[in-house]
Amino acid sequence: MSFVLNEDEQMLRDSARAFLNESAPVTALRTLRDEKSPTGFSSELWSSFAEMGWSGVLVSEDHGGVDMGYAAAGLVLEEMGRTLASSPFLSTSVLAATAFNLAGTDAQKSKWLPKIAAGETVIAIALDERARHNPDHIETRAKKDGNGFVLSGKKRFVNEGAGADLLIVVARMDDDQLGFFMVDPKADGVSREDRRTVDSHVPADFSFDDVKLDGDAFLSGADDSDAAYRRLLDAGRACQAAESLGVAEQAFDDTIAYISEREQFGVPISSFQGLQHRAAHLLGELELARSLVRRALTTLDTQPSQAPLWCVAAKAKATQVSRLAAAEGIQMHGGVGMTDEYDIGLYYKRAQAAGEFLGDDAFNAGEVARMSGY
Amino acid sequence: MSFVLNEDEQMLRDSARAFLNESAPVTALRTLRDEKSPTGFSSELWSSFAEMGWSGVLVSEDHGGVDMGYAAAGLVLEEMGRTLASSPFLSTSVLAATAFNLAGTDAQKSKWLPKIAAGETVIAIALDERARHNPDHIETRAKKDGNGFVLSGKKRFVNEGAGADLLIVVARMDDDQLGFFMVDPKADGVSREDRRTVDSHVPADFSFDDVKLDGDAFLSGADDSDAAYRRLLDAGRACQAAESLGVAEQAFDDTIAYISEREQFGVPISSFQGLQHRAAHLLGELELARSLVRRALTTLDTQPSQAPLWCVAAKAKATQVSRLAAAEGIQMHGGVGMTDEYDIGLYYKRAQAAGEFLGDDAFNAGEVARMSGY
Amino acid sequence: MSLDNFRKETKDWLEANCPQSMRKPIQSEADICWGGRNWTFASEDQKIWLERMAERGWTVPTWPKEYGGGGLSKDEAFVLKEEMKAINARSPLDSFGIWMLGPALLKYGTHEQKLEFLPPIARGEIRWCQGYSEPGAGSDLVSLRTKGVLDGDHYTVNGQKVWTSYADKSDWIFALVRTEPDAPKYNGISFLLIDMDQPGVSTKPIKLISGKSPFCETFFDDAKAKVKDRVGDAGQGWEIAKYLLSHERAGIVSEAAFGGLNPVSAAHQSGEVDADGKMSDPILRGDVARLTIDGLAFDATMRRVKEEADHGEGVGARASLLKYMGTELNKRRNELNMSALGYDGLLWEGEKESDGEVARSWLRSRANSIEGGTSEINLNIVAKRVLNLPGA
Amino acid sequence: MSLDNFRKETKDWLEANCPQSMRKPIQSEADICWGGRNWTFASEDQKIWLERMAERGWTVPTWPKEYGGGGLSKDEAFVLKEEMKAINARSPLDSFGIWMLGPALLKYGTHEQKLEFLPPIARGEIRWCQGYSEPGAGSDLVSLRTKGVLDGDHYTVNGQKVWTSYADKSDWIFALVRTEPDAPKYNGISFLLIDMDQPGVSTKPIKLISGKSPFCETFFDDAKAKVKDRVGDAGQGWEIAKYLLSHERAGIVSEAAFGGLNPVSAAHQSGEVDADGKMSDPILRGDVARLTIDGLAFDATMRRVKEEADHGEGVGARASLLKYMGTELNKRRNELNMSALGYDGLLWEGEKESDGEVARSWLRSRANSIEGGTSEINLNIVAKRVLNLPGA
Repeated sequence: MSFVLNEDEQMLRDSARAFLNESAPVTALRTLRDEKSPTGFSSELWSSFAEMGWSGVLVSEDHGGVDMGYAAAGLVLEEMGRTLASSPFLSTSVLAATAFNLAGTDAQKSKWLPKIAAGETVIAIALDERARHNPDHIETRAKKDGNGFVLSGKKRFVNEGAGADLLIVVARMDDDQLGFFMVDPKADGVSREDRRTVDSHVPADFSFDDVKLDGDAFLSGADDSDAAYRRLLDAGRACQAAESLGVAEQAFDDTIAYISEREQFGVPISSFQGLQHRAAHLLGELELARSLVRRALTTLDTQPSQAPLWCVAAKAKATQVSRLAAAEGIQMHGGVGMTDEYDIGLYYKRAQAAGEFLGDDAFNAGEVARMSGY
Repeated sequence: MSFVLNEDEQMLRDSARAFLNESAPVTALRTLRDEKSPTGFSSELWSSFAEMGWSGVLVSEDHGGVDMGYAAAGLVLEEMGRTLASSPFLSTSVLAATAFNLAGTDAQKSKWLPKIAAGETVIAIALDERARHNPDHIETRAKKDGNGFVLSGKKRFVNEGAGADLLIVVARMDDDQLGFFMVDPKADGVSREDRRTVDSHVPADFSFDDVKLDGDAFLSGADDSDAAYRRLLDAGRACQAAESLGVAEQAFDDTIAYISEREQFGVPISSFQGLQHRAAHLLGELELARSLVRRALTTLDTQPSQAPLWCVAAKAKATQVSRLAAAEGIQMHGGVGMTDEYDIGLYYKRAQAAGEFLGDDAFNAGEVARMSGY
Repeated sequence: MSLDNFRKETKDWLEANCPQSMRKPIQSEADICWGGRNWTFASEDQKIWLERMAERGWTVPTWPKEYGGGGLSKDEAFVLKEEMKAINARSPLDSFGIWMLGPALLKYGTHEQKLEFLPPIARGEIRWCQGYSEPGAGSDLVSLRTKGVLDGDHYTVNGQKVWTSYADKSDWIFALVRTEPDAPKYNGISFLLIDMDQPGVSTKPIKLISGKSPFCETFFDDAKAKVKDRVGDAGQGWEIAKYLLSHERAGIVSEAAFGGLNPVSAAHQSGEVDADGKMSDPILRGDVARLTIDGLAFDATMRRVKEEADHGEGVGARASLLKYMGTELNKRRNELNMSALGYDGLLWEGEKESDGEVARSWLRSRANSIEGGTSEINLNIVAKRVLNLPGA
Repeated sequence: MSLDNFRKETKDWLEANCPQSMRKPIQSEADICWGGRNWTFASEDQKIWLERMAERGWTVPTWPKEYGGGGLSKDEAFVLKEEMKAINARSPLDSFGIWMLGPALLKYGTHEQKLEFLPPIARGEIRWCQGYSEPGAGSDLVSLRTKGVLDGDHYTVNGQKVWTSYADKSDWIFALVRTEPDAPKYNGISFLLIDMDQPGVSTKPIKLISGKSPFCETFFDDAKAKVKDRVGDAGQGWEIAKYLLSHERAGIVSEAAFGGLNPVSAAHQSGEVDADGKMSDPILRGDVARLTIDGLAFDATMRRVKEEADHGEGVGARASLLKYMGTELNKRRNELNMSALGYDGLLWEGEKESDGEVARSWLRSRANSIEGGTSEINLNIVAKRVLNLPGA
């Protein structure tokens, strides 16, 4: 485990930054928004993720991936956060790939992981059922029915839900264990309601009304499917934190650039000590978030048993810092920070939405206390 | 109820300020400390409180008091906070007087309230049994025994415990209701351990080992003695908050005076915007605390049924603001703020100790949530 | 007339004259009556209610009767407010003319100006907007560049204003214009009233992060302002603007601190409470408890300051402190609302009309600490004028 | 010798040479060995341990052997540290000579100065203190007034220093002295080594709010300092001081962030936990959880910065940021310790020797953000040198 990027990682980060600045700058999000994109992301961009080799970042080489691990996935997400790139990368290449890696049978892996690596599918993970993330509160049921299952329940704000080809639904089984189930969003009994959110993404609510599933819809390769579910959440938290970190970093950079330019009372406003101290403090907060995110990601790769605490801590910190950086950014921009013309408001919106997914700072601080035994 | 002081109140505040500046300035506390005063307060000063007419602030005129109410008591305490005056005023004139007023029989009132008003006695209230204030956790028992009671249990950090002539002990009775019991600290079975604290006060721990009490040791005049206990806590919180407010105000004033004088880089450090913004923010926090304290005190006087929420809110805010004001005060003083020569450190210490009594900001915030139904 | 009599008469009159549909809380922006030349009433009742109230001068109860007001005393106006509140009566007319230009004219205007401009404000016939800020001159009004050149009986005005509220829907604008180029910075600005119905004035809405466009850019291109429509002396504009800004600050604060969703209701809405109503997330609950305390404290402080003002202590620069504390509090409240709603708070567009309302309010709240003097400017003012700390 | 061999030999040597009583964690101030002319060893073992370590140069393992050091590589020194930690071996010698003067001499001293001064530091024979701050010149070292006048082979020094740690117990002082009165402010200061065993030097302890007196005022009254004992050139003192301050900052931070009581242990001590170990006060628990997160984050950041430094990225002005974040964190930790202890935390004097220790640590922590550059100064440095924002 290392805090310092190795050569491969540096190359990845540099190419991600260059590519996203070119192909998915903030104006791309504005276009998706203004054209009311039905999915909230661009299929074209998603295809190019595969060309860049990123879609298979967690897919083994046997299955056509590059198998670079979570630290690498986090680097891509951090750069996505910087340009507010909207893409099913987190849901498909991180969460779905993790689900298959942890719980898929060999046959399931062979079928789906190559598709993920090739960017040929968009997969959404249906987790939460309440307004706030609550991993214990799963009431969706997959009842055994002959060789298959019958699925019933509701899922809320499923990311990329509007554009998904496949859902992986977390459901409680007859023995009360949690399991992953593949569901065709167009199957009988599945209904979808799209949710256009403040950050111009389009998650969806799903209802499952006695949906019939084949036996091999169940990802049955995990010894302990509850544990696989927890691992999935941890990985998701660290990776979502990486995106939030990127949001925070760019919000901060934009703000420093703005206050360095903007003059008031005849001097750049960045020369006022009041703003300087707040900017310096923010930089400190960013450094803390950066260290935790990196630590969580590398621990997932190298000592997964030690990862949970780092993942919840990173998620809490990245949520708090990204919201703070964007809020301070608006304030330091002054009036223009409130206009749609400037990007800082878009960062504020994304920080809020990204922060909510898999638990905000309050939720994850509670997890830190619980895991630490107090 | 009024936020603006009436004429009597203004006179009281002005005379308290003048008297305490003269008779109990911060140097008086230093003397008590350096001479290791066994009680932590000066008996002489306590006598003069009676001469000033303050000891009977909550005692009816029938019993020799001036009956000015909690708002008036709070004004005295606020000024005490400003000079860090150490006196049994809160324990005797506020808490003990309140206990007698709420729960004393006519005979008990006639015997004790005049003594309180005359400053002839020091009474300590023995409440807490745990390290943090916890009003529900009372395990001290007063078992009925013939016409009297047998008292057993332990009390911790009883304010003015080292110098008290009489204890009023909160104990659980046979019906599990809480009651107030008068106990002679020198009685058989009572043992005392003095606790010299960071703020140079001397509270004491008490053990009661089958202490025999007469029947009239019980303050039996309350219809609902649990309710009387709650009322006592509320009154104590508002009044302790008033002292904390005074601590905050003087810590702030000292700090503003210091930074206005102290030069660095050729200008007064108060001209730096970084400090200016923090000072202005602190002033805002002080204003908030001031309003809550006044509101809690006047509500106790005029609409006691509405007081509990205001009392816990005031206690929480005054605790938080007094600690913040003193901590910021030390920082703005720089190196000299760390020396015993300057007073700001003494304010920091008192803010901590006063904040702990009857619950700190975290405890009282919890009470606010509970009372507000969430 | 005794106050009790006044209360009784007011109650009776309101009962007889306030249409039933005007006795319901404002549901949305559309229910607010702003008036003006191009105003379209949302309903016949809205029109009737405005006319009846304006006839008694009760759209501006404390203004003198000769200027279209009600001539009420402060106490009487308070009774009117209480009685309107008792039946949930809506405000018959909201306008920047009432809140801002009116007080300025009453203090600085000539009798003729008052007679000309105040009654149409009171009747909702002319809608006003405010032209202070300029691109590059937000908190720093002194550096403003819009120029007015004296030319006989009028000024020829050129320049650009920004953050003019509802300028695209307004009839006239009161604007700060540099008319004395040679005077020291603070003394070169005049306060001009400009009719916007002329070729030299144009507006362009600014789209905000909340998705709304309540503000405009306003352009003056050889616009004409009559000299007789200058309020106060040439060069007195800065003084008048400061007077008005303190009015604006008070307005923003009272809007900020009261009303609107709170995090406890939000938690109930989103179902994030236990069976006994306790907020499910204990750490969020702690944050909300601290907000409640500061909310109670701010409420009590506003009442205290009002009482002190009634006792003649004056608010003065403390208005800046209240504005700062109140707007920071409101931002915190909105943030905690969003957290208590969780995913539900993120909703932006959907089938229900109310979808996105909470998020819009949350985004809107960020402007509180920018408009009417930023938090930073207000902290500067408090440091200098309340604490008497030296200039940097 | 390979690192593995070195580890094995070190382990064996420590096993054979470290007295058993020196293998227990430091219990109190009295267990620290500072050395110096007047040092009284707390125990025979303390003396033996120092002598044995000094003989190998392992009191200063990375210093060159000719100056009394161990001549170890960075990696070897790290192994030594790990092996000492493995048996809980105490540091044989702590001193400002090791932490501060040594690094300065190694970088700026002449060969003769190194030969003269470094070995006695390594052997604990001479105890040094630091003379930077003056009354009226804390963060603003440039305005310092202690004067040194050149007089043949020595300077005559007059003035007063403050915050000299343990000056009353030290033998020599390294001090910043204005020797070039005509040079620009930053260029007029020299770095002088002064023997305190002379009539012209006197000290007076400063009593702190923690009740302790680790600092003194130090007075120079025609004190003599030899010219050959000036480190660097005349006027180079500011540069050397800055170099040392960054060493000091790193030291304060590592002390601040690690070790010591934490609020969870404090809650267990005071019994403020439920049966399952959960902190009883849910709101305090939330505050502690946020502290834990920032503690983990700070720990990770220190490791990251260290790794980056090993990769040649350098720490530079980021040391100021770490110092600021670390010391603020330590203050928060101490505050929460006090809250978790409740009344128990207030104890100041009592029968047990440890009474008052937590409160003293809490009070001591307030100095973290003042000494070695205040938080405000560090934020200024970060703003200017990391973020490149312009001077105010």
